[in-house]
Amino acid sequence: MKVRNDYLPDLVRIVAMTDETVDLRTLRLVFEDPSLRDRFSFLPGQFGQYSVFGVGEAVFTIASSPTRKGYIECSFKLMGKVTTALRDLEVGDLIGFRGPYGNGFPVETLKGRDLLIIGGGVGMAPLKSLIEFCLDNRRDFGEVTILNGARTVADLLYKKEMEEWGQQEGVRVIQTVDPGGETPEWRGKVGLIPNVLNELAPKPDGKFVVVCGPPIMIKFSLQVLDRLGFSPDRVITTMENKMKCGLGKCGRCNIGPVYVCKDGPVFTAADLARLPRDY
Amino acid sequence: MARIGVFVCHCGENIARTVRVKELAQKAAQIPGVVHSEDYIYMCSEPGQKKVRDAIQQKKLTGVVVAACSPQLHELTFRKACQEAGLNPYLCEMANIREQCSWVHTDREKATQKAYEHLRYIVEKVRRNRPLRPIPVPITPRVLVIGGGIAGIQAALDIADGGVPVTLVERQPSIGGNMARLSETFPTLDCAQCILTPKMVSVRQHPNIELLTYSEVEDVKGFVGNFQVTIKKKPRYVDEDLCTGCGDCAPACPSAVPNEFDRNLSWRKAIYIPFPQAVPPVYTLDPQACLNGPKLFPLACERCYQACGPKAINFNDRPKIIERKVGAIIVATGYELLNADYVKELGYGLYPDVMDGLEFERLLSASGPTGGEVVRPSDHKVPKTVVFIQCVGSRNPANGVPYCSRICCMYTAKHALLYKHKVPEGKAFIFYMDIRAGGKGYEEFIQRVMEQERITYIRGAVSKVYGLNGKLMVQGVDTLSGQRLEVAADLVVLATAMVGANSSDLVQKLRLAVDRYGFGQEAHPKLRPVETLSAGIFLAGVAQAPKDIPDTVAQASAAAGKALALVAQKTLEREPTVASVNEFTCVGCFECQKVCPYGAIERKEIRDRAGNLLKVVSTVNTGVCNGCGACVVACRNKSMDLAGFSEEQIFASLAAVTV
Amino acid sequence: MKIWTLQKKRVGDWMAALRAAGKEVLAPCEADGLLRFRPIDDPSAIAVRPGPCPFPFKEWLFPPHQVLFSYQFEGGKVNLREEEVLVNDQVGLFLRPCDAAAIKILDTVFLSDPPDGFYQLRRSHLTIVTLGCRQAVPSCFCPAVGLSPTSLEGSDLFLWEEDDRFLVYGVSEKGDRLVQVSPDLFEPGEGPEPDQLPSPLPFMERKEPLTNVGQKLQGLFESDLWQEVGRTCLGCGICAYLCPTCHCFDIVDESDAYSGIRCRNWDCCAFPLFTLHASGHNPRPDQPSRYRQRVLHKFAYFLQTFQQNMCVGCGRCSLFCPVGMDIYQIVLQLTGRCLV
Amino acid sequence: MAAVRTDSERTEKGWEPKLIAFVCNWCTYAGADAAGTRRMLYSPCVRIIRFPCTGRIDPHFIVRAFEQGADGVLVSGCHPGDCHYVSGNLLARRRFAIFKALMDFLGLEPERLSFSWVSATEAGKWVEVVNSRVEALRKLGPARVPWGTLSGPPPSLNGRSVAPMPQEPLSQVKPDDYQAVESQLRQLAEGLLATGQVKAVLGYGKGSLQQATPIVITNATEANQLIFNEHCVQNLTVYLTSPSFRSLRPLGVVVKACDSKSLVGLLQEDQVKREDFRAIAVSCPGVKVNGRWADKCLSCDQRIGPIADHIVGSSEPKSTAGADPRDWEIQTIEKWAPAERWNFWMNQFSRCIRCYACRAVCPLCYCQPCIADKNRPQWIPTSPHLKGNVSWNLFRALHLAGRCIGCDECTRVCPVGIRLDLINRRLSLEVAKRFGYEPGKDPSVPPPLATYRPNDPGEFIL
Repeated sequence: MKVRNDYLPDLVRIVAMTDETVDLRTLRLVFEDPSLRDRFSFLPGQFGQYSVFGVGEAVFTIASSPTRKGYIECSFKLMGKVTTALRDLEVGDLIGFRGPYGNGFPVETLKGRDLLIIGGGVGMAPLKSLIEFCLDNRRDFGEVTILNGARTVADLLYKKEMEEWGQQEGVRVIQTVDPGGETPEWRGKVGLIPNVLNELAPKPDGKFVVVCGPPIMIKFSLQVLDRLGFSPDRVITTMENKMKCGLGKCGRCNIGPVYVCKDGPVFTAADLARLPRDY
Repeated sequence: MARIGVFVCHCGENIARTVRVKELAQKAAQIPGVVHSEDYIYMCSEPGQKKVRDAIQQKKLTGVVVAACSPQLHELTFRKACQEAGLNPYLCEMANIREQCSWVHTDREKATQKAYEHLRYIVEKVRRNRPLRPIPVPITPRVLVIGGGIAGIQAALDIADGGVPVTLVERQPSIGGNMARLSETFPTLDCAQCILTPKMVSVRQHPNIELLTYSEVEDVKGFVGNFQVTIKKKPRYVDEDLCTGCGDCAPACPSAVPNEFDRNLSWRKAIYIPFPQAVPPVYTLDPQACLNGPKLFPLACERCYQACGPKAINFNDRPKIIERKVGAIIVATGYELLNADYVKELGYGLYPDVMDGLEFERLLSASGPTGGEVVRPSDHKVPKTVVFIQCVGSRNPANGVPYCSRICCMYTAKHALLYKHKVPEGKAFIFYMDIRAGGKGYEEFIQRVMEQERITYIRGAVSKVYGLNGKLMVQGVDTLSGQRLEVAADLVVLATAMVGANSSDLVQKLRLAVDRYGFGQEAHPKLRPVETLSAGIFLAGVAQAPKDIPDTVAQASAAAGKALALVAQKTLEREPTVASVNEFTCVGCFECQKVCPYGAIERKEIRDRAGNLLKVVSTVNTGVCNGCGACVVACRNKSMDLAGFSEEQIFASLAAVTV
Repeated sequence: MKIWTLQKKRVGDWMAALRAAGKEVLAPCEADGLLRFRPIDDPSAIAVRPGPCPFPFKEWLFPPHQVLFSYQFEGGKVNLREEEVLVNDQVGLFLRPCDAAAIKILDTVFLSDPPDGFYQLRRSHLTIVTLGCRQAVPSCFCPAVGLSPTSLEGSDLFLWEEDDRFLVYGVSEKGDRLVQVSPDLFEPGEGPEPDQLPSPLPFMERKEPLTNVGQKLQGLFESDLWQEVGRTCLGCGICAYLCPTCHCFDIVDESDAYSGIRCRNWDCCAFPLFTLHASGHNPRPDQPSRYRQRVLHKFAYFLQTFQQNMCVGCGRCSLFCPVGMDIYQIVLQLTGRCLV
Repeated sequence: MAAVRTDSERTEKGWEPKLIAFVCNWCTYAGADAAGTRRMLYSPCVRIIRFPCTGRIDPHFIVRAFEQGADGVLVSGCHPGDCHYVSGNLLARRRFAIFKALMDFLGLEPERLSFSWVSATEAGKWVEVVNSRVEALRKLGPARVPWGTLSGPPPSLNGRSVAPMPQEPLSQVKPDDYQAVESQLRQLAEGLLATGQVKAVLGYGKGSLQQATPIVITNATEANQLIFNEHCVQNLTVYLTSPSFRSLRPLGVVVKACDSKSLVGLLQEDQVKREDFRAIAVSCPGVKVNGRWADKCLSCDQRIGPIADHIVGSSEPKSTAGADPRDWEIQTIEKWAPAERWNFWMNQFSRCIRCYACRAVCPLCYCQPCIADKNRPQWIPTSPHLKGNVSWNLFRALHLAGRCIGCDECTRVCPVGIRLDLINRRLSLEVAKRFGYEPGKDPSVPPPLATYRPNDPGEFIL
C-alpha cells in the first residue's frame, strides 16, 4: 500500500549555477514536473531539503523570492557530505527538493515598515529572498537599509545583486569586511558587523530589523540593537539547527519546546530570549 | 556530475579479437557520469592520443579512462596527453583490458563482460579522483658524510669532485678509519697507507670538503633534501690552525696511555697524534689521560704548553656546536670487531698472545708498534708457530653472528703469507670452515698462499685455546679426517666477526633501520642496496654489510652518485599519492606512526586560541611519505586517507565490479 | 464499559480466531534469552513476566529501519520509486498499561500535523490488548507519571488476570471488535472499575509525582547539577532505544553508484553526532548537555507542546542503563526532593 | 539494496562465481600482467582491483566485496621480503590472519577468502591460484547473498548446563572479603582527597535500582559513599577519556584487576597520560552479573591488575582460578559446520539495534567520531538491518583484536544479548597463539597488529 510520504522529494533540475565565492555556490533549480513550477509557492525565509540521491539531504533556505516564478534558488557553502556532492554536480543534473518548510519571515507584519536588513556570510541567502520580495512589492515597504558583511572582499555574496539593489530608490546598501579582509580597491567599510552597526547607530523609529548570519555575529548584533533601543519584538532573526525531517518529528532541531523546522526558523529576539540557550 | 571520457583501444586485434570493443564503448556511454565514449584501433598512437586531447577540450572532460593495455605500459603516455590538453594528469587512469583480459581469456562473451566491469570500476574510481600536483621538496645542495674511513673518504671526494659541498664528520682525531690500520691489502699486497694517505690529503685540501674531525652528529631533523644537522666538535685543546704538527709537545708530556690506534699494542702520550700520516696532522690533548685531570683544572702540568712553539695549546677549549643544512646524508660508519664470549673462549683477553686480526695488522705494519717486525706481545720473541683461526664468531648463530664476515678468509691468508715472508722458518696453521674467495683475483691469491707458502690449512673448528708452559695449546678437530688435534702455538690470531659500528644513538637520530648486528637496512636488498628506507639517506661501506675495500669503495662511489643525483636537482618532485590526516577526527592513538616504515608520521599539537593543548594528532610529512597506505588501514576511525587510492574510490570501485 | 470474561485456556482459541480473521497477533515471547514482541501462532510461546517486556512494542509502529523510497540512476536520469508498505491487521497482545499509554504518546507525535504516513497506516491496523499488572517490579514508576498498573490509556481491550480467567474490559470499539471475532469465547462478566482492581499500586514505592516538574527543570537549564548527574552518562542509546516513547530518527541514504534507498533509522539524543552541525558546531557539546535534553524533553518540553509528559514510568531506561542512571531518582534529585 | 542480486537471480542457470582479487601493484598485478604477456589462459570469473600494497588492503574492503555480492575474495601481494614498501605485506599478514580467524569463526566457508603471495614473475602461480579459487567457489555455489542472511534455523548455544562446567571456585568468596576492601578504600580515598593528591575519586556507589553505580567523589567527607562488593561490575576506566572528566584530573579511579588492564591499553595508545590518574586497585575476589559470577571471574587468578598506584586489600594471586566456560562454548561453535556457525551469528547480529552501547562502555572504543559515524564514504551502513549490523559487529571485533582485555562490558550491557564476548575471546586466543601477545600487560610493547615479525606464521597464505 502506498502511504502519505512527506519524505519523497520532487525532482528539480539545475539550470544555472553561480560561484559566489570560493566555497559558496548558488544553484538555480527548476521543477521537472511542469505543473509544480506554477503551483509551488512559499514565503521568504522558508527552507527546503535538497537531496543528492545516493548521498543524502541538506537544508538550505530558498534564496530566491516567491515573486519570481518558475524557479527557486539556493546558496550553499562547502561543508559536509551533501554539500561536497552538490558541488560536484553540473548544470543539467537532477536533484531532489522537498519543502517549503518553516514559518518564513512575517512579511505581512513588515509591510509598511522601514527595514534594516543585516546579513553576514551565507546568512545573506534568506535575506536575498526577503529583499527581492520587498523590491518586487516596492510600494508595500518603506526604506530598506541593507548591511552586508563578510570576512574578506572575496567572501562577499551576491555582488551583482547588491549593486543592482543599491541603485534602487529607497534602498541603501552598506558593505563591510572584517579588518584585514579588505583589498586596495575596497571602497566599503572595514569592521565587524556589530561594530559597523554600532557606528551607524540607526534609530528604532518603528523600524523592523532582520538579522541573519553566523551565531556569533547574531549574538553581538542583537546586543547592539538592544543598546540602540530596538524592541526585541521588532528584531527578527533565523536559526539554523541540524535538521533531518523538516516536519517536527525527528527530534533533532528543537530548542526547548520549539521545533526550528516547524516553529522557526524565523524568530524574534523576544522569542529567542524565552528559549533555553540550546543552539 | 562528473564528465568522464572513455577511450577503448582495439590494440590492433590484440584486444578486439576477444573483447567486443564497439559494444564496450557503447555500454560505457551509459555509465552515469560518462559523457564521451569512443573506440580506436591504436589509442596510444598519435591520432589516438589526439582523440583524447580533443575530447577533453571539446567536451570539458573532468576525467579520462583509457581501456587498453596495462597501466604499467602507457599510463604515463595518456597522463601526459591529458596534461597537454589541460586536464590534471591524475584524473586519467587506465583499465587494463589486454594483459588482464583479452590475452588471458578466449570466451568473447565473458571477456567482454569482464572488460566492461573493469572499465566501470575505473570510471567510478576516476570520478572520485582529485587533481594532484607533485609535491615539490626544495633541496639543499650539500651532503653530510658520517664516518671518515675509506668509504666516507671516497664518497666525500666523489661528491666534492661533482661540485657539491660536503661536510665530512669523523669521530676520531684523524680520518682514515680501520683501513689506516692495515698493513698491506689483499690480493695485490699494496701498502694500505700508501694508497690511503693521498686520498686523506685530498680530503683535507679539497675546496668543497669541510672536514670535521673529532666531531659527532648530535641531532638530525628534517627530511630528504632538507636535513638540519647539528654536529658537536669535541674540544681538541689544540688549535688546529696554529698546530704545525711538529710533535714537540708529545715528548714533553709525562703521561702515557695505551694507543688505541695500535689496538693498545703501544703507548701514546696524553697529547698525541694517532699516527704519523694523520689528517688533519695536528695533535690532540686527551683530557682523560692528562695529569691535569679530565676537567684540565687546576693546571698542575703545563709541559706541553711550554714545549709548543706556536702556542697552539688551549686548555680552555670548549665543545663547538656546528649546524649545517644538507640535502642528503651518507652513512659510512664502518665496523667494529665482535667482542663475544665465544672469542673469550679462545683465550682472547686472557692470553696476551691471542690477538685479533686488526692487532696482527698493526704488528705487520711498517708503521706499527714493532716497525713491522712480528714479535709476541708477551715476550717480544718472534713466534715460531702461529695459528690463525677463521670464522671466530661469524657463521655461528648460537654464540656469534649468523652471517659470514666476508673478508676473513682473505686477510687470514694474507696474514699467514706476510708472516711467512717475515719469518720464513715459522710455521703457520689456518683453521677454517670453508674458504670463500669470491673476488677478482681472490681465488688465485688463496691458491698461491696454499700452494706456494707452505701454510697448513686445516678444515675444522677450534674448541679451546689454553696456555701450557709458555705455549698456547690450540685444541681442534680436523673435520676432513675426523681427527682431534692439538697445536702448540706461540701466537694465535683470531679472524673475529665484524659488526656494524652504527651506534644506537646515531641510528635513532637518523631514524635509520639497522639489524641487530648494527648494519643499516638497505631500501631493497637487490635493487636499492645503497638507499635506506629514509629517503635521502644512503649507506656506504661496511655500515651496510661486511665487505672488502674494493666493494666499499664501489659502494661509496655509488652512494656519492645517488647523493649527487639527488642534490643536483633544485627541487625534488615527489609523487603526490601520499597519505593525509583529518585532524578534526584524529584521536591521536598513533597506530599509524607505529606501522609507517618511513617515519613519515609526526605528532602535531592542536591548541585553542588561548594556547591550551586540545589534543595531539598525527600529521604526514609529505616529503617522506611513500604512499603505501599501511597507515590508512591501521587507522581505526579512518582519519587517514591515501590520495589516488582513497576510501571513497575503493568503495565505489568495489560497487562497480560486484554489481 | 463492557466487561467479559475469557478463560485463560481459551486464549489459544481466540488467537486462532483472530488469525483466521486475517489478523496477526504480536505478543511477548522469548528467543535466545531475548524477550520481545513477535508474531506468534502458538500461545505457549507467550512469555509474560512481571513488569514490562524489556523490548517495547514501538518497533511495530515505528520500525528501527524504514525504507522511505528507493531510486535508480539511468544515464543522467533518476527514477524515484515510492515504498510500498504491506501491513496486516495486527493485534498487540499483553502490552502493559505503560506500553499502551506510550503508544498514545507516539500518536501525538506521529499523527499530529503533518501526520506520518508510515506510522498512520500501521497504527490504523493495530488493536491494543493490554494486560493489567498484578505485580510491579522495582524499576516501575508509572504512578509517578500519573498512570497506574490498571490504567486504560491507549488500550483497546484491557485484561485483568483472575485465577484461570481474564476479566476483559472493552475500552474502545476497536477492542470490542476483537471480542466479536469469536464472541462465544467471551462470556459477559462483571468486575470492579479498573481503578478498583487489586493492583500493586498501594505497595509501589516510586510514586513521587514527576508530572509537574517541567517549570522547575527548565529553570535549572544553566545549572551545574547537570554536570553532576550527567557526567557518568556514557552516551549509548540503550535508554532511547528501549524507551517506548522515544521517537527520534535519522534519515540516511544507502546506495551504490547505480541505485539506492533513503531510509529512516532510530536515532538517539545521547549520541554526539545527533546535533553536530556540518560546520563542526555542536549545540550540545558534552554528555551532560545531551542528558539534560533527554530529561527536559521528557518532563518539560513535551509537556509544553502536548500537555503531557513523554514518560510512562516503565523504568526500562533505568533498569538497562549500563551505569545504573535512574531517571526517576535523577529528576527527584534535580528538583530537590531526593538527596540520594 | 537494489544493487544486490537476489538469490533467485543468482542461482539461475548460467551462474558463474565471481572472485574479487585485491592485488598489490608491484608484485601480483605485475604477475597477472606477465600471465597476459605469456598468453596463459585462466578463468574470466576474476575481477582484479589494484592497490599500491597489500598493506593498503583493509579487511573492510573484503567485507564490502562480500556485502555487494562477491562469491569469493582473493588477496595477493609480494612474498615476504619483497615488499616495495618494506613491510606492508608483513603487516597485512598479521591483519589477515586475524581477519581470517574471525571469518572462520563466524562461519564463512574458508574457500571464499584466500590469500596468496604471487611475485611479478610467477605468472604460472597466478593462473593456478585464480583457477583453483574459482573452481572452489563453483563447488560451493553462490555465496549467501545478500551478505548477512540466514540460510536456515540457527543452532543454539543453550548447552551451558550440559557443558563440562568448571567448579565455581568463587564459592568460597565471603562478604567479608569485600567489606575489608571497602572500608580501606574509603580511608584511602579520604586521604587522597584530603591531601589533594587527586581532584576526585571515581568509584562505585550504591545505586537506586542497580546495586552499584559509578559515582564521583570530590570531597573527602563523601568518601564513605564509596562501596565495593560483588556487584561492582562496571569498568570505570571508560570515563578516563570522557571530556566530562577532564576537569577532574588527576582522577583517582577504582579499578579491579581486569579493569586495570584497560589502563595499559589507554597508555599504549596515548589516550591518557600517566600523571592524569591514580589507579586505586581494589583487591577483587570476583563480581556478579545477573546473580551469577561473571564468566571472566571464573578463570581470573589475579586480585590486582598491572597498573596499581594504590593497592587496597590483598595483592596475593588467587589460588582458585578455574576454566573459562566460554572456551567450551567457543569449541562448541567451532565444531559446527560453517553454515551452522553462520546462521548462529547472523541470528545474533540480526537482533542488533545499533544502540552502540557496546561501544559506549568499552574503554578502548574511544574514537570520536567512531568509524560507524564516518559517512564519506559510509564505511558501515548505519541502518539496523542485518547487513549493517554484520559490518558493525565485525568491525568492532576487528578493531578490538589484540586490544580487548576481556572486561566483557559490551556483552553485559547489550540489550539484545549478542555474544560479543565469544568473538572477542576467540580473537584474543588467536592473537595469543599467533603472536604470543596478551593485551593489557605492558604499555611499552606495541599492539600486535601495529607490528610484525619477519617469521610470523603464514600458513593460511597460498
